[in-house]
Amino acid sequence: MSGKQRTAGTAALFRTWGGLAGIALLALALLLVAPAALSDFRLGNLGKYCCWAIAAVGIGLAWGRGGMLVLGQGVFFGLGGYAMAMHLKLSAAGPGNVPDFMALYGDGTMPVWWEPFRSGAFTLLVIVLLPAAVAAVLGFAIFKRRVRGSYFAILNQALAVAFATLLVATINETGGFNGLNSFSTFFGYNLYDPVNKRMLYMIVAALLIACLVIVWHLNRSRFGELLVATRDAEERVRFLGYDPANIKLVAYVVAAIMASIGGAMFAPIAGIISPSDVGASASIMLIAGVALGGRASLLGPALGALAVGYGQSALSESFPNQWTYFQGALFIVVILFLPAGLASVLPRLWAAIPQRGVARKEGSA
Amino acid sequence: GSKSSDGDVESASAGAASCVDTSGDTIKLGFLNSTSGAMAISEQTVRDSLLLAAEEINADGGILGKQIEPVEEDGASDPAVFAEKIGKLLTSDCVAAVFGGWTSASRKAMLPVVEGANGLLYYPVQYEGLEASKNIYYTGATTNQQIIPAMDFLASKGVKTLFLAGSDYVFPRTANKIIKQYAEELGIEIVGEEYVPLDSDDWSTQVAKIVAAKPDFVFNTINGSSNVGFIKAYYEQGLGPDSSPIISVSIAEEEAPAMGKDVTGQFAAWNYFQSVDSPDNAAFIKAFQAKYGADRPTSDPMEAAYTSLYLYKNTVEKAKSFDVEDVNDASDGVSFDAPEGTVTINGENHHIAKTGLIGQINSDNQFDVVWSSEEPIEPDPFLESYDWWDSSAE
Amino acid sequence: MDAFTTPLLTGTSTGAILLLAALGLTLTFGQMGVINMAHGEFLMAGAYTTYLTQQVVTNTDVSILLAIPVAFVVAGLLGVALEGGIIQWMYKRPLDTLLVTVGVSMVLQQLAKDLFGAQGDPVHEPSWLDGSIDVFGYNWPYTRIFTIVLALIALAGLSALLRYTSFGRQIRATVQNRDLAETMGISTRRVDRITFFVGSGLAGIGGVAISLSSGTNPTLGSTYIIPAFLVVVAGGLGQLKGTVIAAFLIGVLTAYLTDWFSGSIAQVITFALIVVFLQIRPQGLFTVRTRGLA
Amino acid sequence: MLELRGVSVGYGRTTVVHDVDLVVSPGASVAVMGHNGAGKTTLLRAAVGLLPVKHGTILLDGVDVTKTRPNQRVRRGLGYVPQGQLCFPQLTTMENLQLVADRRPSGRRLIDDVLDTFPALRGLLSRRAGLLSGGQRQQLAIARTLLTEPRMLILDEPTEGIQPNVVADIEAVISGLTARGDLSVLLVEQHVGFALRVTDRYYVLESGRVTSSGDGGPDAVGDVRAAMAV
Amino acid sequence: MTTRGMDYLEVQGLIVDFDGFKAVDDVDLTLIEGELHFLIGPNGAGKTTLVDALTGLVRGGGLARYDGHDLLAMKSHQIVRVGVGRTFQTATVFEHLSVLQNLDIAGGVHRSAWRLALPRRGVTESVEQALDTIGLSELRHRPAGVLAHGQKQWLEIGMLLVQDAKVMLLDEPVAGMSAEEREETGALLKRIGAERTIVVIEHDMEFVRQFADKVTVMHAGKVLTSGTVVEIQADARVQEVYLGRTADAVNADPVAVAAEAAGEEA
Ligand SMILES: Nc1ncnc2c1ncn2[C@@H]1O[C@H](COP(=O)(O)OP(=O)(O)OP(=O)(O)O)[C@@H](O)[C@H]1O
Ligand SMILES: Nc1ncnc2c1ncn2[C@@H]1O[C@H](COP(=O)(O)OP(=O)(O)OP(=O)(O)O)[C@@H](O)[C@H]1O
Ligand SMILES: NC(N)=O
Ligand SMILES: [Mg+2]
Ligand SMILES: [Mg+2]
Repeated sequence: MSGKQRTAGTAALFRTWGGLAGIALLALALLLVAPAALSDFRLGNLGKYCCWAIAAVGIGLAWGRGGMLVLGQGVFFGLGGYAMAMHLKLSAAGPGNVPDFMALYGDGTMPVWWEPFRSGAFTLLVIVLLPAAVAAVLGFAIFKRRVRGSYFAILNQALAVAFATLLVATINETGGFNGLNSFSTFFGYNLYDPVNKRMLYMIVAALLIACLVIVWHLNRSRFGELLVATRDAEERVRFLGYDPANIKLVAYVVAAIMASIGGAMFAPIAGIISPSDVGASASIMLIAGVALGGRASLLGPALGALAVGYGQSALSESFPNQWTYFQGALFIVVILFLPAGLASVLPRLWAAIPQRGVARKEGSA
Repeated sequence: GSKSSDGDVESASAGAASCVDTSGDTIKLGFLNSTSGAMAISEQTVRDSLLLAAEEINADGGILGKQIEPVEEDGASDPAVFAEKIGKLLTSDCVAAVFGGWTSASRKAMLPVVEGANGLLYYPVQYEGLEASKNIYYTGATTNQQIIPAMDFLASKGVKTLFLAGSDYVFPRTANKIIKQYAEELGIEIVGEEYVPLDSDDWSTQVAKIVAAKPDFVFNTINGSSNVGFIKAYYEQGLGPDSSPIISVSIAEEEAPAMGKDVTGQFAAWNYFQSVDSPDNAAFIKAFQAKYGADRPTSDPMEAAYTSLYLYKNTVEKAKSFDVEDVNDASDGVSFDAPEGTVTINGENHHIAKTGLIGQINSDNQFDVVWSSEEPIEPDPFLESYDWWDSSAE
Repeated sequence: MDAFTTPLLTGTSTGAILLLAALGLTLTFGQMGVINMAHGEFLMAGAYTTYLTQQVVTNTDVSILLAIPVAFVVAGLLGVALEGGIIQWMYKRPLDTLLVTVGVSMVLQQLAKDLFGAQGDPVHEPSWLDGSIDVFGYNWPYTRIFTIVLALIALAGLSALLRYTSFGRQIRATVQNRDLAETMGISTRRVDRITFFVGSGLAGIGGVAISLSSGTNPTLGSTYIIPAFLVVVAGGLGQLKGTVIAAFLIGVLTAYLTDWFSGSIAQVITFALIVVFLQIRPQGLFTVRTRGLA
Repeated sequence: MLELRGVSVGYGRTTVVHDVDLVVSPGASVAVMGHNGAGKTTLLRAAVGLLPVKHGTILLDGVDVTKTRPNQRVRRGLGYVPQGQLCFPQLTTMENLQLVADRRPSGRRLIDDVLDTFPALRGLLSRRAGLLSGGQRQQLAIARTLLTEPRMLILDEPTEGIQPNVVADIEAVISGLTARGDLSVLLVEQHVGFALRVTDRYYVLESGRVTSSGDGGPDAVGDVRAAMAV
Repeated sequence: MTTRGMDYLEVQGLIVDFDGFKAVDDVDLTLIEGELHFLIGPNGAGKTTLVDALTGLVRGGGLARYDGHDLLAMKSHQIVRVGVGRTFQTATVFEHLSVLQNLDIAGGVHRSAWRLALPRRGVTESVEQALDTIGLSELRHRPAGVLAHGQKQWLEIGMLLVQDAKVMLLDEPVAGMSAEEREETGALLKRIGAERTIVVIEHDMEFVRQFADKVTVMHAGKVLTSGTVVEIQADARVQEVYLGRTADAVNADPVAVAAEAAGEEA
């Protein structure tokens, strides 16, 4: 029996520190190897995938661990992205000036709520606090009223659609369908300078690693266990003395903030944020990476998002006319055959080796 | 990172070194259109005519003796993807120029990238104007070559009341802003203005308002498949070319037969129709249909794309160089005997002079030209020569 | 006609289309719990079937009537294929069906593009749908009336199926506990297939109606899919009565909002109102309560 | 009637029931007993077809049904009352019954019959089954299975959660049916006394293996208690 | 200080009304610490519903007071936090968490919200003790979902132990257990019941006879009677609605009774 316990013990050990080791490996790859190995353009693309990966890490927490199919993360991605873009737009316009598109499409006056975004500090605050507040209000209402499962998913998706539609309809305020682009500097750094582009990449990669560490910690905390408990038997959690709504709310808010950070970095790296980056299909593509990598695993969502981002670029380069089929097939194959994502395949192969080791030890003891 | 004190973009872009390889006997050109997503409907046709033009030019000896090697990319109807892909084409594939884009959103997304990389983009679609970049050539109409001629046509028909119906995005909104100011100048009353999201089919409520307003004309700036819902509702509620005829700026030969209604008698404003009677157009149609099938119509954006590649060839050959600065220096006055007629590049704003045409749909879903601007209209993207225009008025 | 009645009338016909799009979902989603995002593409299949029928039977007076059963069968068979090929392995994880079917929807859209071309194909009304009658001084086009009648017929058929046949009970039993249903002698495989056939087939009929008002195009499905789901959600899962009311309410509401604001803002407000509504009634208009921790 | 030959069943890679041989001859009734987690439910689920067997064969009336789906086994005369008071919670009590009765020619009469057996259900016909009390649900579950007019009845702890006088009724029903000689029973039960009163053969399952078996009847109580105490 | 040993749960005039149907109808109960209190009654008598009302799962009218709290006005999780815990008639545990994790998170009521953000270090004593008490030490790393029916029921009791619930409402905790297991469970309840208020719902009269200090019989939503096991068994009304007139006969000569019943049937 003790052998079994030991196996379980090592497994637990592996789960804990293996996660951190994985994060360290990824950090090594993203922060040291990639900058050395990739061209400016490819590195920029990788940076963009990192933005999605940051959002994906949050989705892993909310969906994989918490069972909330957050199909509307584009909304939070967009809040962060547009907040940052507004700041960048105002920087490009210069002090006292109005962003170019307002003069073109509107009467050249700026809505008052744009004004504070001239401040970088205010913008950074908004990027964190606004999605947190929106998620808290929305989540509070939704979770307290016990809206969940498919209702939650569909509602989220509808929110993403409504958000994108709202953006499209408010041309003078948000640039409408075109979105916001033509930025020149990022907190004073020229965005066209390759050195600064690399710096931007390093920032986003570091943020991704930081988010992974946070989720790693949350997963192994008691909160992480409670979250899984809530996912599996929400009502039962009440009889442990917790309000499951609060537990879900925390995960939802964390996921929202991460999506927002991803969006905020997306704007300067991609050079644009527009409704099509935040709408229903963009939100679904965020989920796709998480599903591919493994929703409930630590690194799965991030790696999956990187892979989907890369796959999108690579496949559409090689098969510009057929790659939608690949995209569709990806969803079908992964969800149908690998519900726990690629993360479930690798450890299974991996686990086959150490387990034999333990068994032998047990025999000799 | 290196911090610039003034955030000057120009200085950085000027320094970007070109990686275009002109040493071989081929030259790479990027074709960037959406072959997936909602816009694939339209953009695929542009891709087709670009490939046709490349084939013809290659058969004719290429550009400066170099064979065109097209690098195709999918913009996926997503502005961010357009931004990424044009970056890839210019800095990774090192193409000499990129051809493509359709929606203004895609063009706006590509603009900073093409400027940053100091590359070239040839954009083939009519658009809302108010833009000029030294790195972009606009071979579709700007507003004074399509919207304003359409208004002139309406004025010539004695139209007194006009209803505006458009998709809810930048082009229709800006177009209508111009229309409203010019209408005031012309003494035409705007009796309604309605927008519907790009992907919406449901126009019934808005059309009811048209029925109520009984306008002399409807100015249609709806884009894409939303037109079908509009046209169906329009006819269902008893409207027709006899009561409140429509003038459209994005219904062309491809779209007209797809409406499911007999749209004979309705109007459209373009710079090219398949029905344009000229040897150059006959040759274009013949080549196009030989390559893609006799049932395939030609249309304005396709023609503008086809023309853009030839204009590029002519400019490069005049400059005797693929270098962006050389091309820009040589571009003024470069012309091409396009299917729509002879077009000439304006070196100042990088648009081209185009003839404004109004066509009326006949029973074959072709357009009979009923009005023409007589001569090519010089492009004026910022409407500087129109004193009724006040960009800051709402 | 005045500003008050017009939206009421146009909203009703919009509601009828929403109802047709949502009816099938009350079966596959409401009853079976499958979140079929490819349902929109089944609508599209119905629309293209109408187009193809008109190509074969050129007399539009006949072909449109012919198209209804044909579209039902075509979309139904697509549904059966989807169920047999994919969904049947996923009944234990209903939320995942959403993602799988997103993939299916992408493939079907691209397939439609490749088969029919990116440009939409036209569908022509029969001459007997040409024209309109006068209701409260408002021209009520025959096509709209046709749509409403079609929706009501489909509704009647479906509720008869659910209410007056034991099949309705079998569907519900199968969803609530597959193993138990199986041990009651119910062939759950057969029930699944038939349910999916009927649910998807209804989308085909919806496609016929949609093709009359907006033609065909490969992205047609994505326009309707989310509103259709919202109708079912707002109506109360699996509650036919609720779905009907929700469809017409949403249709009319959107029409008024469109009248007062703009199409885009109307869409935003409608979605927002549904979210708020679900705060008040989290299980939709009509609810079924169970006890304990279920 | 029902025969399990060398049946092993499990979940994923773990095997829970090992190499079990068990025969229920026509008209006979058999009890399976064992501790919590011994694998009784697992064995029954395999017999019904809800779990695939890893090895072995299952014969129903001499026909190999190892690979057939549960509903086909039910049509061949198998009836199963699962453990845990299972019902279709959103259907009313009546609908739960009709679900099965609908497909029988004399459905109406059958429903009347089982309602006579479980009179407590009469007052609950229009209540949703999900709202019933645990014992009410269990009665419904048994009633519903009886409607399939099984010739081979499999019951998993049928008295769990049922009030004493109804337990006596159930006992009477089972005994009555087996006494007619046209019904075989396979019963899993913790109440040894009850089990041995209604069956004529018993098996004891320990950790998924049959450790002893013998003839039923009240006299066997001691033997079974002893076998299970190991 | 004085309350220790005198803790009790007071229920007065409790009513649960489902659209006019009174599942619990004017019930008075006083549950005292240290007494193993059994709740019996026919299926559908309202026993589970009573517990549901006391734990915030359904809305009840009347009064239910424990340690100065009005339970009927509180939410489920708040009720747990004042020390009232329960198990479910169909065992519900967290299937994807291990036995250990199930027990550990059950101890959460006594942790501050901040400690939630920290990982679990080692196994707390109360969890270790509970594992031992419920005999699942060896299965501690098993996902709870794969436990057998009875094991889950023990796990639920273990969770209440870790929660250190002062009032335990157990809904048929020994259903489906074998005779020895019942006995073990009964002994366990006796042991932990010394300093707790425990209410057990049960149909197994043998078990009731063995362990009950006090029995309350419910029928049709009302309290039929209350007393010791002997008193209850002698009560004609209880025999009528619950035990059955033949209850004793069954125990005396089951075969004969069964045969008789079979005869009636045929
Ligand atoms: N879905 C499952 N996955 C993995 N293991 C399972 C599963 N269900 C049951 N088991 C395991 O199989 C064993 C036998 O379980 P089973 O339910 O058959 O026992 P049982 O004899 O019916 O017990 P009880 O008397 O409590 O009902 C137990 O150890 C249990 O942990
Ligand atoms: N939400 C509800 N709506 C309507 N009736 C209900 C509801 N919940 C319970 N009931 C009814 O209330 C009665 C009491 O049920 P309860 O579960 O309390 O009985 P019980 O005494 O626990 O029975 P058992 O011993 O069978 O578990 C039953 O008749 C049940 O059908
Ligand atoms: N440029 C346009 N038509 O969007
Ligand atoms: Mg069992
Ligand atoms: Mg109960």
